Amino acid sequence: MQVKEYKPLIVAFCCNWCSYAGADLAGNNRLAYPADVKIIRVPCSCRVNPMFVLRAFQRGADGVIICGCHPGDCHYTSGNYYTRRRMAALFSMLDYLGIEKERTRVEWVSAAEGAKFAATMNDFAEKVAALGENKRLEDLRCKK
Amino acid sequence: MRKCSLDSMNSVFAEIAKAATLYIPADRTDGAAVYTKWEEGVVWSNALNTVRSPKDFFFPQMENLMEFKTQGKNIEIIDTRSETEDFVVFGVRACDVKSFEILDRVFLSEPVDSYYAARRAHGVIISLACTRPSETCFCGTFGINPAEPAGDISVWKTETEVFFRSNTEKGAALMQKLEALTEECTEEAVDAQKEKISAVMKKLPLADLTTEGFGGGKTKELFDNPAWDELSQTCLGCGTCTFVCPTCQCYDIKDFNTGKGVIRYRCWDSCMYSEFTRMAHGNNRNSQKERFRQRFMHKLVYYPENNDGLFSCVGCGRCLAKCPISMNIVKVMKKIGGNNK
Amino acid sequence: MQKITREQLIDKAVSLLENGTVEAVLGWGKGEFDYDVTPAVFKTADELKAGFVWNDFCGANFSKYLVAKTGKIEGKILVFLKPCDTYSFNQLLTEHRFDREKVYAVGIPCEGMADIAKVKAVCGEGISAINCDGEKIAVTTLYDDEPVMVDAKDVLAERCVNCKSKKHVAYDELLGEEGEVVDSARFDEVAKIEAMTPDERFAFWQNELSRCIRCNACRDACPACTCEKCVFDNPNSGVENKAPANSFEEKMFHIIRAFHVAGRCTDCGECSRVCPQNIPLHLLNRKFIKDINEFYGEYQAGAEVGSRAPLVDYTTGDIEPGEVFDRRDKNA
Amino acid sequence: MQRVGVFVCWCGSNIAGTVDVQAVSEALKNEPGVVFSTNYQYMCSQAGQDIIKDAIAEHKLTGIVVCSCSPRMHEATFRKTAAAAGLNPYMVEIANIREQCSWVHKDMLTGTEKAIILGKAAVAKVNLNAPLTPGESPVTKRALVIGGGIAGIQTALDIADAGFPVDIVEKKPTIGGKMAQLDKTFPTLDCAACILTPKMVDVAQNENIRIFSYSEVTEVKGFVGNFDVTIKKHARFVKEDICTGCGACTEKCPMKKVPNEFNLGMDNRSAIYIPFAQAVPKVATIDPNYCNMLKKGKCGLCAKVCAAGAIDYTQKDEYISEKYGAIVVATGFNPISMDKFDEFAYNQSKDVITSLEFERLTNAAGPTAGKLVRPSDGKHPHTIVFVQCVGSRCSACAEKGKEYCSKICCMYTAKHAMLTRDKYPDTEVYVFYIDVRTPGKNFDEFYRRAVEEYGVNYIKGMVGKVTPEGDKLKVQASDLIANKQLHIDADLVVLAAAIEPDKSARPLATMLTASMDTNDFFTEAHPKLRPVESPTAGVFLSGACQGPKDIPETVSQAGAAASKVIGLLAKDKLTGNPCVAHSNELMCNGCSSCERVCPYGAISYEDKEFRMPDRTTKIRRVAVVNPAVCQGCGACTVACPSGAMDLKGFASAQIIAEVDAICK
Repeated sequence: MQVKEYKPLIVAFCCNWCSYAGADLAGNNRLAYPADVKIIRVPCSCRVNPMFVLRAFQRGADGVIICGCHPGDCHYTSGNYYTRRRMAALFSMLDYLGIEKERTRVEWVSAAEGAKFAATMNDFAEKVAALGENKRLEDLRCKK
Repeated sequence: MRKCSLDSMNSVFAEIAKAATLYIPADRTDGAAVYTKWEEGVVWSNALNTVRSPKDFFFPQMENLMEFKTQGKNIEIIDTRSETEDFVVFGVRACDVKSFEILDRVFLSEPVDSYYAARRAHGVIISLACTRPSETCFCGTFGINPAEPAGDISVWKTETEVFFRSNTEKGAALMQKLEALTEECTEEAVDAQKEKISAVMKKLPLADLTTEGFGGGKTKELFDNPAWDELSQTCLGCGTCTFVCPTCQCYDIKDFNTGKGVIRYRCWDSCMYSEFTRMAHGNNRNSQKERFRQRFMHKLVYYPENNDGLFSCVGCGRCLAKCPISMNIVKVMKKIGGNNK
Repeated sequence: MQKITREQLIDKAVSLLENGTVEAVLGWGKGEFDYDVTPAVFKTADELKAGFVWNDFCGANFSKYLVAKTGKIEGKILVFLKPCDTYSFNQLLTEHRFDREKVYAVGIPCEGMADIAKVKAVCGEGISAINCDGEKIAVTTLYDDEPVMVDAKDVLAERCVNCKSKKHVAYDELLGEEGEVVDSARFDEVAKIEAMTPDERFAFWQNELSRCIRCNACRDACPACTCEKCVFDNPNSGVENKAPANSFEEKMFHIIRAFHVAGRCTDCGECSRVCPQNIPLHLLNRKFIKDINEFYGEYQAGAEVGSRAPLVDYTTGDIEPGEVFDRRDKNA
Repeated sequence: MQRVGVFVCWCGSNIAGTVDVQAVSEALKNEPGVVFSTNYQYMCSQAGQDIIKDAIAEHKLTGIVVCSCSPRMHEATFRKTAAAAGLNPYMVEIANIREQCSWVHKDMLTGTEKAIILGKAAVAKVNLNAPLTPGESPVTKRALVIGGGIAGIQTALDIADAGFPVDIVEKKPTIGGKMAQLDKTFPTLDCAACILTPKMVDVAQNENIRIFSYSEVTEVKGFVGNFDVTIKKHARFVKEDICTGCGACTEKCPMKKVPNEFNLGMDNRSAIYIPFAQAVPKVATIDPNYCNMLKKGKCGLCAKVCAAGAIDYTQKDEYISEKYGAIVVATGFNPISMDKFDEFAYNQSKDVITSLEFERLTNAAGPTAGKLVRPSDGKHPHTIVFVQCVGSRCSACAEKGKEYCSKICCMYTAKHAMLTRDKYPDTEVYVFYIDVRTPGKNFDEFYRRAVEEYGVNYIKGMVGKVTPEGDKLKVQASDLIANKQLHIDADLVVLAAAIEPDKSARPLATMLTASMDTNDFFTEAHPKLRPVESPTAGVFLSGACQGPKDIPETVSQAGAAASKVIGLLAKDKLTGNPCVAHSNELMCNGCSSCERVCPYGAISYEDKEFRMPDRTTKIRRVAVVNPAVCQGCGACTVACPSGAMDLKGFASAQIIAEVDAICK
């Protein structure tokens, strides 16, 4: 059997106004982060439904990160505050079910924080890679 | 008829498990009995019956039918069936044994359901006579004798001994393997127990429940009975009754897109669900009353109409025990039909 | 073991029917066995006298029925509410799920309900009669000559063991004595699971949730789950299925189910009561309640009408999702 | 099924250097729905855009995916391109393969692989796109300004000058607000009345401005461009249009023992009154709490002396409904109550006063005609202690005061101290402060003058206790710099009380569905970029209702709010953002979860009749999103448990499709 190097698959939901712009800035400054990170643009982090997070894990993601404007800076004034509550509750529940807490993260990245974006993604990808493949919230049907 | 001591049953299980996968009722961590794959250490439950019925062995809740793979714009169809292995289900009560006959009439009549048929062909059923029926039992209503369970092999259990009688070729073949562990005895050995059970059967609270007023041809008479409103008024529309029922056989076929291909699978469906038999125009039974009525009309009228008068209920009592609101077929039968006179 | 009697409830219902206050009564209907109780609508005094029951097995929470039932009649419907039911009642009102004007709520005290499974664990199958008498329950079976005496306390339903309130938070009229909010130990079990290692927690829930047969009883009985169309029934939602296809779907169903009622769940315990597979579903809901209490301050859904559920609220200083675990590790 | 075209941009070597663009366009050819796929050097160039336009026409494309730079860069460009070719601009999706791929990955293989995946995600999304059209709504060309202080006045004047009708609603009988009560203004020391009252007159004379004084807003419905507002005009028992403001009634009125709120209760007025000489409108008002005629039916003197016959004891509150396109909130501030600050003996001694009371005491039109005397005995105070930050920056005692800095106190205290020393050089003046904050044009110079030229004693430290003893006020304080305790025998103590939003702001915010912070200051749509707009479209903020402000700052904000209003009213139609939430009423529970998280108040409910399967009808409460107000954040979509609420352009199904494509 061929041994394939394990590469984690990471889905990053980024809000259009801050974090997606932060990711663009990381690109402008050529700040590298693993290609395993794939970004999905949402208007605001509060658009991210827990169902999307679970869906990503089902389909084979090894980590899911949600990035939004810093609290207080939300383009829509309060969206990220809701994100913060929802995801705190959701992630705590996933942990309660024995799913590794390092697989999920919420990070606030502003449009000026290209470096933070890249650093966050490097760190997250590294932590997720250390855990190995997502086995606890996987759907084997999608892995064949 | 052959017998062995109750203590030697573990050896009997071990012997059966040598040639085929054996499932016996065993107590789960939550206290309920379930069919469990036998291996050393699995203890035969004393419970009257399992929470889920043994229909799962032949008609599982979920099964993949086939797969599609797309390559560019081409589609490849893959048959995912693997040869079914031989298996033995031990401890099936008379009511549940009867349920296989009801399922067979659906799945084995033309066009034969090959998935079901393969499992039936590979499965051996060892039934078990009841000793202590519950107040929720009403198998007698459907002419089932819990002291005379059918199946490939019938088993009776007493305080100290276990008796075996093979009924079919498959059963006889299996009994042959147990020759060394069992000894010959006469049929009379279990007579006393049978009598005792018949006496209990008469005392059961539902002993006088009859199927009078139901059966083929009763559709017009029963369909618009005003009692359906009252009976269904607090039904929650969950699928508990259908999923614990040994005779409910409805399923849905769905496609699951894995991203790499499509798995076509079937899974149980429940006529109590709002999405049941949903078609392009929507659902043809829109109210819970209609869905509720469908379930009981099917068991008590439509099925017998198409199957020589055979009712598709075996009186196992699972729905009586598990319905969240305690609404069930007994209440329906008592409210409408002959029992209400 | 109940302090209020069936006769008192019938008298109240009959008088309200007869003086025209209400048009129908939502109550517990007599079944085949003494423990067999079905929620039913009664319209006349005769129906009530013949079929109304009130005993230790009247666990069903009627609040949810008001969503459908209040739309069907012109006048008012009488509903009997145990203390825990009143929280669901308020929560549904907060969410505008029924018309308060169409309901006449009678609060009734509850001493805790019995769990027939626990009774059967003691007496076995074949119960022919159950008589509640003070702190004892006499169970007659087909197989024993003498009734088996069971301590009512020993067969108390799980949710009643951890009763959170004997106080009614909503009613038009109260029968019997008003109780107090109870300082229950209901979070102990959650804390016990939290204290496990992740591997143990995973194994625990894997085992519990693997039993799920997706009968939806937990959802359909839940007074917070009153969606016109549940996402799990909606083929367009992306999560719909009729069977728990595998361990992922088992988990997803229960996570989403609990998440959708998080902050709205009153912890009435119906989900666990109705689960045919004995999955301790309330431990998922309680986890959310415990977290919400710890993160955002004590909140009891349904305690008052119109309160803002914690997940549709925020403060600027809320805990960060990442800090949740730091805090937990610190406390451990 | 869509007919999707894929256009992969090289961006010169920016993309093509790390991504095999040919491989990407080839790979995406096989994706569902894709009927055309190509790549080109610069898609954003005219030639590149022509390729897209031609392909749309030739291949009858219904959707396009451009794999290029960030959508923040060229999404608008390609949307225009699509529109020019007759395709709905919202049928365009961008796969960001530059900033988020070629620029951050070095290896060609990795970059190409990722670019393909991002392209697949965009294709998956565009397959579910639907053409969107921005909604349009008309604009009522009239503005409402709530509050008639300097903020409201300036906003109204600026809007009116641009030619739009404006209504000012003021709850007091006159406009003018706090500024009318002030004596001099810092740092120039010109008199407040001299600069304010001409503006008040301008308001009164401006044909485009209507003043609803002695009135309140009681109901607000509608949305940006289309507000329906109900204004309650309190009965003043004087016919406004007839009263000449001659003042004869106020002189004859026998009930003269009414505390005069304009002078903060330091003197009395009559039951029928005109708040001050330059009031606008200058009409009398009968105070029903004190008027004997209204209370007991006996008197009627004012009616007898009124030559114009303006008195009408039977007048009732009047409700006026009006339509507005924009609403400006200018509800202003009040000093906080000193009741909780027992240590300063405010309630024990008449000679402990607030700074606003000090303003009245030094004002020529005030109760003492501008003579600075002690309220208790009318004597000249020789030692005055000013205490700053009373209730401001009170983070340790939040239940007593406010956590924030009230911003204006440092400057007006310097002004008071300076004026006192100027007029009464024999007076010893002490100012106790935590910090002196003077960030403003000529502010610090002003403060330095107070210290250096006028010899005001500034002492860093807090006053611990004020104890009335005889005719003196014993002030116990600490000097933090000298590190010693001070005991001063003062004649007058002046407290620079913190300011807070007017109490009417909170209920008003509810009516407007405008958000507020925990201090009840209105929140702005963006703290830096949209400081005069409320998050609720069509609602603007002017003055101290948004946060503590001095006059120059208030006036500039008022002008900014006015210009925003003018910009809005100048439009005939409002074009919305088409990516808005919408609710599927068949699935909606009417539970209000979405409404609670909506920052814009875009969601309302209506009772709708549904036909049930059994042919009966059922009335259900369902959510309705106002597309003109919704900004498309999506908070509601997650709050909605049934999934009835979805977001156009970022629909759940679209995001799920992207997730699936990425995780394939």
